[in-house]
Amino acid sequence: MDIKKIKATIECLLFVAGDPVSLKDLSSVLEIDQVTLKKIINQLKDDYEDGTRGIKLVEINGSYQLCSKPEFYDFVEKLLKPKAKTGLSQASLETLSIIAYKQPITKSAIDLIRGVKSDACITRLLEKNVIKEVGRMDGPGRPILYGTTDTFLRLFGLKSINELPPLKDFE
Amino acid sequence: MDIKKIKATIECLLFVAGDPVSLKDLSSVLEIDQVTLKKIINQLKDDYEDGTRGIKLVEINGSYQLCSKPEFYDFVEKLLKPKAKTGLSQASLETLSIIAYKQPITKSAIDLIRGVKSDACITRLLEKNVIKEVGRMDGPGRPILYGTTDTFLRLFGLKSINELPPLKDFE
Amino acid sequence: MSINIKLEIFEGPFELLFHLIEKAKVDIYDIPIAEITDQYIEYLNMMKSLDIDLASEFLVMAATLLEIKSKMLLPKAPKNNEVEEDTDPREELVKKLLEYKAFKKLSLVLKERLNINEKALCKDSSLADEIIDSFALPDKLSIELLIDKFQTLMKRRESYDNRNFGKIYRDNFTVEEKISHILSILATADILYFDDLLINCISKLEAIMTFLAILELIKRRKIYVEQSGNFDKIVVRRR
Repeated sequence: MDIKKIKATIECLLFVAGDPVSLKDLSSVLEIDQVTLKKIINQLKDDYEDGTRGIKLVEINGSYQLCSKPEFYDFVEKLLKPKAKTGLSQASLETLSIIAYKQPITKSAIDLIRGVKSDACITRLLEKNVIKEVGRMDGPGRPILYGTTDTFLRLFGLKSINELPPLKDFE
Repeated sequence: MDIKKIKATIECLLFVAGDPVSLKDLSSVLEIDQVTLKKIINQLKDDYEDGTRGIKLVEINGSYQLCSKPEFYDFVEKLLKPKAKTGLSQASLETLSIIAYKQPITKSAIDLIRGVKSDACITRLLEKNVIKEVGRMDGPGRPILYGTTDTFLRLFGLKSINELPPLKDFE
Repeated sequence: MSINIKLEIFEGPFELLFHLIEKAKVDIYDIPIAEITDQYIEYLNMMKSLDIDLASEFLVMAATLLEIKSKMLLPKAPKNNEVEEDTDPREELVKKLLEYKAFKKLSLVLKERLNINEKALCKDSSLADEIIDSFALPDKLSIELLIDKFQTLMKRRESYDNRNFGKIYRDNFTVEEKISHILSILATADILYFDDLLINCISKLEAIMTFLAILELIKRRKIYVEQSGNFDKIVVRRR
């Protein structure tokens, strides 16, 4: 694998992971020794310093993570602030609507619909008390089933779950 | 703001948002008219085609989103073991392609084309969120009409439904 | 004549027909209907003898094939009017078969696209959630802030009350009354200062009722309260 492709793969891995990934894990996935890999990562770090990049590579305790450059924070705030009224990101709202319409539903079924992991959203919705565990599905691993709570109904001004508008009204 | 900085800001915004961001929202956050912005985004899209990048910029129904390049999927799988496979059967794909071209369409119209009942396929496609109910047909029984979703566009790498290859080409 | 097909399960009658047509290596526009019909029915019989349930669509197609076969055997009716065109009895079936075939090919193209694009993964958007959290003033926090502020104001009131000792006030304010009072102010004014609302209360009880009304309105999501800086005035707005 040439150095360009290695850099691209690292970017891809860090992007999808979201969380910090250790040098050790990167090294074993890419099958490149840690010393060489570290050199490449340091090069990559410099690449991100280019003025056209909005993200950067940070090192935390021997792990690496992509994060947004702080100088653009004002724009981020401008984009996300209108969404702060519900205190839920678009992703969490999406997850919530899937749960509302398809309850009871497992996490993996939600992941499949959204095409992305929903762990963080589910944790957040549980914290906000708009969803709850409603049981477990029969079958291997007995995965948790989620459903909406009374808080959800109150928050969205619904008397009961049957009052949800039919799905076609969306979009 | 120079073009470099605009590109960096767009990257930053899309990175933070995770979900698709509409051209409209980007335009109002950056205070750049949509026509100019669209040109810059298209340039940025090309920038990502560079061999050192592991992510790319995709357009779905007038919204933009960053996602990982599929060619690095094997590495992602090795690191994170994500559940990405949609697992649609040939029959479901057939049903889906009929819906994609003939939407809005009723179940019985699909059955007629396939020569066989499509109930199970439709249920599965609804579950995977690639199709949705888009309304009801006037007439006896007011049958449900089905159409495709944005998830469909994303999974099949289409900007909009107009990008589907013409059916004529397959006759 | 025996047909030579593996025991395959076909999704529907069209699939079976395609299989037979391909096997016979014939032109789809000129299907030897008698031959194909026989093979089709033979297949159905074989499935039946193996006790395999066949969907009713297979039987409907068998009937259609037999109908076409019989039409083709009939001598052509003399043309007695212009509306009755000399149509091929196979035409309708061929049209359907071709349409189905087009979608079948298309679905293979879609499958390829899916195989590539489902491997393009999006990012977990917890980052956006974290940022949103940082500027969304959660109701819990703002209520603590409000209680704090309320207590400070009440202390100030107490000294004020002492100076007005001896006066008689109306003492029967209710939360509901205060709620409609606040909402009526906000119906015309865009904002309302928390301090002003409390300072203007005549009695401690009225201030408490006003405060409870504010909490209730926050809970009902009718209003929200915000403070731009640490020592700025707390502003009440309609949601």
